[in-house]
Amino acid sequence: MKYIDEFRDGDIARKIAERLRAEALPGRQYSFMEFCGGHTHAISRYGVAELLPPNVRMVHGPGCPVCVLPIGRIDLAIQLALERDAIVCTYGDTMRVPASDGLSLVKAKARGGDIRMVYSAADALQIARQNPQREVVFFAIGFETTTPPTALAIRTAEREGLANFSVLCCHVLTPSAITHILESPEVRQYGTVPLDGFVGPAHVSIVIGSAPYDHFAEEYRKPVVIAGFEPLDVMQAVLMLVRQVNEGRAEVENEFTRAVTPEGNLTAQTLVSEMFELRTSFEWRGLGEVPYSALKIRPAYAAFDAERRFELGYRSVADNKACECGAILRGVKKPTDCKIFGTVCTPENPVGSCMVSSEGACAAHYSYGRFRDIPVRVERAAA
Amino acid sequence: MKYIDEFRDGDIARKIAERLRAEALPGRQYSFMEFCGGHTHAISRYGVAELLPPNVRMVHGPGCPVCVLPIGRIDLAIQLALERDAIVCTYGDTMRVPASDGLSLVKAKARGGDIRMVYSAADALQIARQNPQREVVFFAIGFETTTPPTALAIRTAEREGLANFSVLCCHVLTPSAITHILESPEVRQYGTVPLDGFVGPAHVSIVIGSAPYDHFAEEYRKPVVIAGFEPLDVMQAVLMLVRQVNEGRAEVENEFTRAVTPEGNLTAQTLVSEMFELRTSFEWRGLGEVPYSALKIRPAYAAFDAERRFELGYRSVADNKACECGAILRGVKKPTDCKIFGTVCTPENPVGSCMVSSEGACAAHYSYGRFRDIPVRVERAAA
Amino acid sequence: MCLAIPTRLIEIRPGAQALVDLGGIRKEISIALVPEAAVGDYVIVHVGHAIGLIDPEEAERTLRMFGELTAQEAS
Amino acid sequence: MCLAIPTRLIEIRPGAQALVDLGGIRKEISIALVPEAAVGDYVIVHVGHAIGLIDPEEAERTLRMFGELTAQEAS
Amino acid sequence: MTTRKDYTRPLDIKHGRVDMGHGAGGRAAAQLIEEVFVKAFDNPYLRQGNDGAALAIPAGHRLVMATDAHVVSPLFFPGGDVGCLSVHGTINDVAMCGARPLYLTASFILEEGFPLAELKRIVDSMAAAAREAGVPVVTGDTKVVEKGKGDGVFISTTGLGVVPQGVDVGGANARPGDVILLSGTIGDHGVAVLSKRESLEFETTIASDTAALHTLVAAMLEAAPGGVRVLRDPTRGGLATTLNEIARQSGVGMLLDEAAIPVLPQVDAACELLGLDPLYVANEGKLVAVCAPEATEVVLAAMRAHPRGAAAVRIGSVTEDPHHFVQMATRFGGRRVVDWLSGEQLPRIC
Amino acid sequence: MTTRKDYTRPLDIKHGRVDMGHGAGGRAAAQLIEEVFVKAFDNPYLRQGNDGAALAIPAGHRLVMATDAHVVSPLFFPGGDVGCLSVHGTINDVAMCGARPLYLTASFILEEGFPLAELKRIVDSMAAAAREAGVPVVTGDTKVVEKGKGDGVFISTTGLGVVPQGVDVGGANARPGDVILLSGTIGDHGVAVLSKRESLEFETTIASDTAALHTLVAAMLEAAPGGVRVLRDPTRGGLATTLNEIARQSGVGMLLDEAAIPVLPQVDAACELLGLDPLYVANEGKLVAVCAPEATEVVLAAMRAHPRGAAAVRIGSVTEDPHHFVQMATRFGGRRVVDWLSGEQLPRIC
Ligand code: SF4
Ligand code: SF4
Ligand SMILES: [Mg+2]
Ligand SMILES: [Mg+2]
Ligand SMILES: [Mg+2]
Ligand SMILES: [Mg+2]
Ligand SMILES: [Mg+2]
Ligand SMILES: [Mg+2]
Ligand SMILES: [Mg+2]
Ligand SMILES: [Mg+2]
Ligand SMILES: [Mg+2]
Ligand SMILES: [Mg+2]
Repeated sequence: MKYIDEFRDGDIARKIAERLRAEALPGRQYSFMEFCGGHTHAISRYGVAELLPPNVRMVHGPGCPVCVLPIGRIDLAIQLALERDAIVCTYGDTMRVPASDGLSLVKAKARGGDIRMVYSAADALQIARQNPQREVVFFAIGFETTTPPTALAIRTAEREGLANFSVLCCHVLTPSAITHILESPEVRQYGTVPLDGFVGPAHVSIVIGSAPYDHFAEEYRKPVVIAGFEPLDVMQAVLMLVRQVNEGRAEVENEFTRAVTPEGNLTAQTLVSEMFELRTSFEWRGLGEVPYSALKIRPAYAAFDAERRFELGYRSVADNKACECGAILRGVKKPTDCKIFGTVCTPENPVGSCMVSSEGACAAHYSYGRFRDIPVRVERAAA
Repeated sequence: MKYIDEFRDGDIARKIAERLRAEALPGRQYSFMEFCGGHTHAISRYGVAELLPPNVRMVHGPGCPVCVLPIGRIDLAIQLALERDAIVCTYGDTMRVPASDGLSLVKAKARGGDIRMVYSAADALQIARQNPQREVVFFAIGFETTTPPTALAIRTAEREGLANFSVLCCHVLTPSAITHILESPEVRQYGTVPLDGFVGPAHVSIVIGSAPYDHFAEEYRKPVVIAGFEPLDVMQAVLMLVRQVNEGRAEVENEFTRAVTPEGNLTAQTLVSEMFELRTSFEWRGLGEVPYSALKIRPAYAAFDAERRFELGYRSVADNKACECGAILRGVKKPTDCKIFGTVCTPENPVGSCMVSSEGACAAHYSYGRFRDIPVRVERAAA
Repeated sequence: MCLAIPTRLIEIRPGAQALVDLGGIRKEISIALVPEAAVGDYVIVHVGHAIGLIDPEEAERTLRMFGELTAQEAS
Repeated sequence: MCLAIPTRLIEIRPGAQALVDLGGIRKEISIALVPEAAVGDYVIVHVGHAIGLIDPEEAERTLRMFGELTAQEAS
Repeated sequence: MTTRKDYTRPLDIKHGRVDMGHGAGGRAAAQLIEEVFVKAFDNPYLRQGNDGAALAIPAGHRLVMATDAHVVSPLFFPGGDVGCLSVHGTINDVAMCGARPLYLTASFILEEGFPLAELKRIVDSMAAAAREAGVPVVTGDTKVVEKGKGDGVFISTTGLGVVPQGVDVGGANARPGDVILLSGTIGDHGVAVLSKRESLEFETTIASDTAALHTLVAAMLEAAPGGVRVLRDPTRGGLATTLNEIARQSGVGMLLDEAAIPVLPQVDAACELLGLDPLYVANEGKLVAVCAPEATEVVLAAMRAHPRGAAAVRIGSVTEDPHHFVQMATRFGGRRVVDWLSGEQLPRIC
Repeated sequence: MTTRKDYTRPLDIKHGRVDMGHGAGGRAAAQLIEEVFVKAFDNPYLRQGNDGAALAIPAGHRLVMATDAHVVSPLFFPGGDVGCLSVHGTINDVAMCGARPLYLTASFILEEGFPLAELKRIVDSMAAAAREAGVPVVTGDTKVVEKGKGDGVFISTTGLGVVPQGVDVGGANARPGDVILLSGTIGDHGVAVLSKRESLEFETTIASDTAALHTLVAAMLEAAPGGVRVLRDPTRGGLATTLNEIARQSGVGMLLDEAAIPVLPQVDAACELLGLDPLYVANEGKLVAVCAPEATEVVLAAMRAHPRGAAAVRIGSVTEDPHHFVQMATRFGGRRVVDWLSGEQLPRIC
């Protein structure tokens, strides 16, 4: 697969690893946050961590749209399916995210909710066309990457006059999340989270471009390297970050120039700003209320806004007490710092959202990295 | 079971049989039509024919509501289910009646029609209450026995304001069918069907009383004996008919006095005439258009009339060419006179309606009486 | 046609409903069409509705009549 | 997050749809968000929509850069 | 060092429901199998945990295999449930071949959303039935289908049994002059199930006769090893259809005596009310035997000495009839054909 | 005198559909069985027409039984359909116990309204698969469920096989140092099925690998009778889950070499597109074998000499690991856990 396989080459990986070992200063600790779950996933699945020098530590960020979805939002989707008899269409990733009352979309479906997994927002439109007598709600999650297809679906619905289609909009914004982390007391004041730089988003940046990150480099004096989601991209970005740190620079660099330009995809941006406007505040799982961090549907398209159409009232629901997702999403804790990691909380029975998506820090560590550190003894099973 | 078992006593049957043999004049042939399928069924299931003298012949009449249901009426019910997306509720008996295009309600159900078997008209109401967003149509068939419960359902729906319930009314009237047979050329002119008298309806008469039959006895000089549906009732009625014939009488006698009065069930009659009015004409399978032989819903209850509600247009459909149901229902032919009886037409694959209900002349003969006359050789099956 | 069965009325219930018994089987039916029916009566049930009542004396008489020598003797 | 894959655009279809190829797998996707895409381009597909294009020269350059001795040498 | 399983939270049997993950073959499936199935059926074969079970079989026997899918609705009915039914049904089919049932396999198709508590109740009932019959469930399978593509639970069971030397039982063995025996009342199962069908509901004390008949069969075969020609359990289609099947297979006719066929009064009444004929109503704990005339008395005695055959009777005999008609002398004094079931047994109004 | 069957009109296979009567056990059921099932599977066992089949078994073997329900959607997919799948799947489960499969039973749950033409196509495909494998379907059962309570057709099959003397294959037999072999590419079946799923649809030339593996197994066992310790077909849950099962059963760990695991480019691409991992995608014609180290070469040679094992490779080895982790050296140069499948394999966006 062109533009994929070349970026997974183990021989080149070893070369970059050598460089990293040569350039990372022995006396120094490097801590970089990979903002995106895509990077987290690549690091875990390809075993990138094994190839990094011991003094380079990767900190997982909040860049997994499933992980940051708060319980209250899933509850709304479940409510639409179970109480309002709507067909709720959603991406497969959200199906197992824990909601209130021990539910999740998977479990709500098992209880009779008409919840359908779609591959694309366009599929949800199609379902609405095929079921004119039913309300069809697209449960839209995702960062800037995923927002344009949702905008397109709304535009299409509007042009076709599809009267039974609406969107439960949960689209969130990357830069506000990064700001939130940089503004957090752990990073700013106590320095409990020493962050030497960011691996910046890949596919988000295709849409928004690299310009929005300039601000972080300037304001917070943190190096940023925008990187693709292939493992060589990640390693190269780490090398570039090490170099910036070593040289005392704090710039926005772009490792992913094959897809990311400074200005991004203007067609997509225009479409998104036609359909959506900023929310003054939005709850993120782990981060709490984050100002100007999400989008809502503009009043002109209110007919397609499930929140207005069904007069939904948002209710914030606290996460499980034991769950450390919040701290993990802010980079303050590691999965293994959670007391219930791998025991009560497993991918099979996720307690927190970080255990759901394979891009979640906990799920990635459980599924791919557990052999390194868990003192579990697996009993010889009966069957 | 009180009032049932006593009327199925084989010892008494033998006594009546003896009387019959004693009283039936050896030189004379007696032909009696049992109007009702209930009698046909009793005769076949209990083996009553075996106990009658050879010169007493029973002719099956058109008194099976399933058998007389024309193809066009089933087509309407199927159309409601398959094209109008209605829930069609119906008595189990109608499920296999052949319709156009090789369909039947069973087959329409297999093709996705939401067709539900009910035990009572009240069940159809309940389904309507439970499915407010769907149209629910009760496919109402039957003679005067079955009409009052339908009338009650309409009255209840009206009082409850059930907006999604309607009735496809196919209720037919016994006396008009009897008149039609007596007026038929075979009976009146050619004498090809020598009818010496009638075994009159049992349960129909509970509702309409015995008085409506007086007319036949007087006008057509035919003895009538109203009889219950138990086998002893039938035998006793035959005995009473033989006696009338022997004595040259043509009266209405009532063997079923334990349930039938001259005036019938006035509560039921009042209710029926409140909801229904006469149709000027109605198609019967086998008999063709019979004037004033069926009921329709009064304009005051038009909202509950599926024919009006869905603007249904009736289309008469000819029976299968080979099928002799018409002649059989008029008493002109016997099942075995039909060329496809027991071969192409079986209860499994009924071609005509007489092969559907176990009260149909063909089905009764196939299922119970076939051993007497079919030169079938059954091949040793492979499995 | 018109399958209908004599059953014993054992309980009258609200809404013109009643519980009937047939050989140990009990079922709720409507007696809206026979408002005169009382507990102990045998009602004739068709498609979940009582459509008439059994007259016990007439039933007796009919049974006695069966097969008697002549029509005259039966009366 | 945001699973997205570079695929080769092999056919443009009505309604801003296009057929793409990835290692022999073909799928119809939307190119409404990249109206500039042409047959032969590698478009980056996310949830059934192309959201961007691959710049082949930049891809080349990046591959060359990997692991080179210093940041300087890569440019 | 603590030792613990790699999943720690046990299934929430009380409130949980089957979801698609339970059928995906991963850890959730393994957990369901372990905590519900293996726990209930517990036996060394199942504990092998392989793709199939390795089994021991006594030497010098012929083998018999039988299989049935069980799809009853409702799943729970007076006297039983789909679980014990699926054990009895297949044990009986094995036994009707004259075999001693030794092992069962069970394959489950669960509908997404099915309550785990009901599943457990069904599996426990199966396990109890298997234990009581002495026939272990040695291997199994579980699939989950989406809500609306199943009906709670379907269970297909397969039985393996061995036929003792000298036994030759089969549907083609009936000969004119043979005697037809029935082990007890007919229609109990079908009426018990119908009594719980939505919209038909009626009150009855009738319970399903669901039961394993292999020990009854063993007693019969022991009493008259060569005298039992045909055995069959009159399940779907009822006694009437079963006898027609035998008549066709053996190329014979039959003549039944209606008065001899035992029907419980409540079954009779329910059939009267719904317009059904008990001859076509399903049984799950009764058998029909065709015996050599000379073996009749000893077989009947053996049946009556067994709890499952206490009410056994002779109901008719095999005749020579090129039409293979099953005929019946009615209690009323007439005669009629008793035909195959046609279509479904539906409540009628006429 | 003309001789004719007691039903004359044959089933309308072309336009007909399954209705409830076909499952009611009466004449319609008998006709369906005769004209569709018996006709296709035709063999002397089935023709016995009894409640079960009486079978012959070679003396001196242990028996193996395996059962599986087959509920694939869509029913027809590139390379196969639920019919042949239900034959291959169970033959393979029997074979994975080291047994030679001899007989199959089949139990069908049909949804009301299912076209008879599709049923016939499926049954014919089953029959062809059974014939090709030399394993007859000896008895069966058919039930019909109401529309909306099934999904076209579900097929549960049970297989019976015999284990030759001296063969001891089982999931608990893996020992540290053993070698893990894989018979060919992974993920073909799952990708072929996904490619036809509504709303995922993509074009591919990938076909399901569905195939019977018993002759491959026979060849392997013949090559190294005592050297094959574990055999398993990585179906639902994929290679990853199958290896975890074995690791748990045997109480060992494993170390795989990602670069050695063969995946077809199109399978790789489809997984990339949908966010799936080929390690978790189902196979229906592949096996995993754990072999004694000294038997590796001869077993591998035997596999490669067989058409179903031509691409057989060594993919890793068994380790001592109290955690029973299956680990993998990535092609990229790192290392990771290969865990059980968790939940369902769903297409992901992130
Ligand atoms: S292990 Fe589970 S509960 Fe703990 S932080 Fe991670 S997701 Fe939350
Ligand atoms: S046998 Fe069939 S086709 Fe012939 S008259 Fe009777 S119902 Fe009609
Ligand atoms: Mg069977
Ligand atoms: Mg059976
Ligand atoms: Mg049986
Ligand atoms: Mg299995
Ligand atoms: Mg259902
Ligand atoms: Mg299996
Ligand atoms: Mg299997
Ligand atoms: Mg297997
Ligand atoms: Mg069966
Ligand atoms: Mg369906």
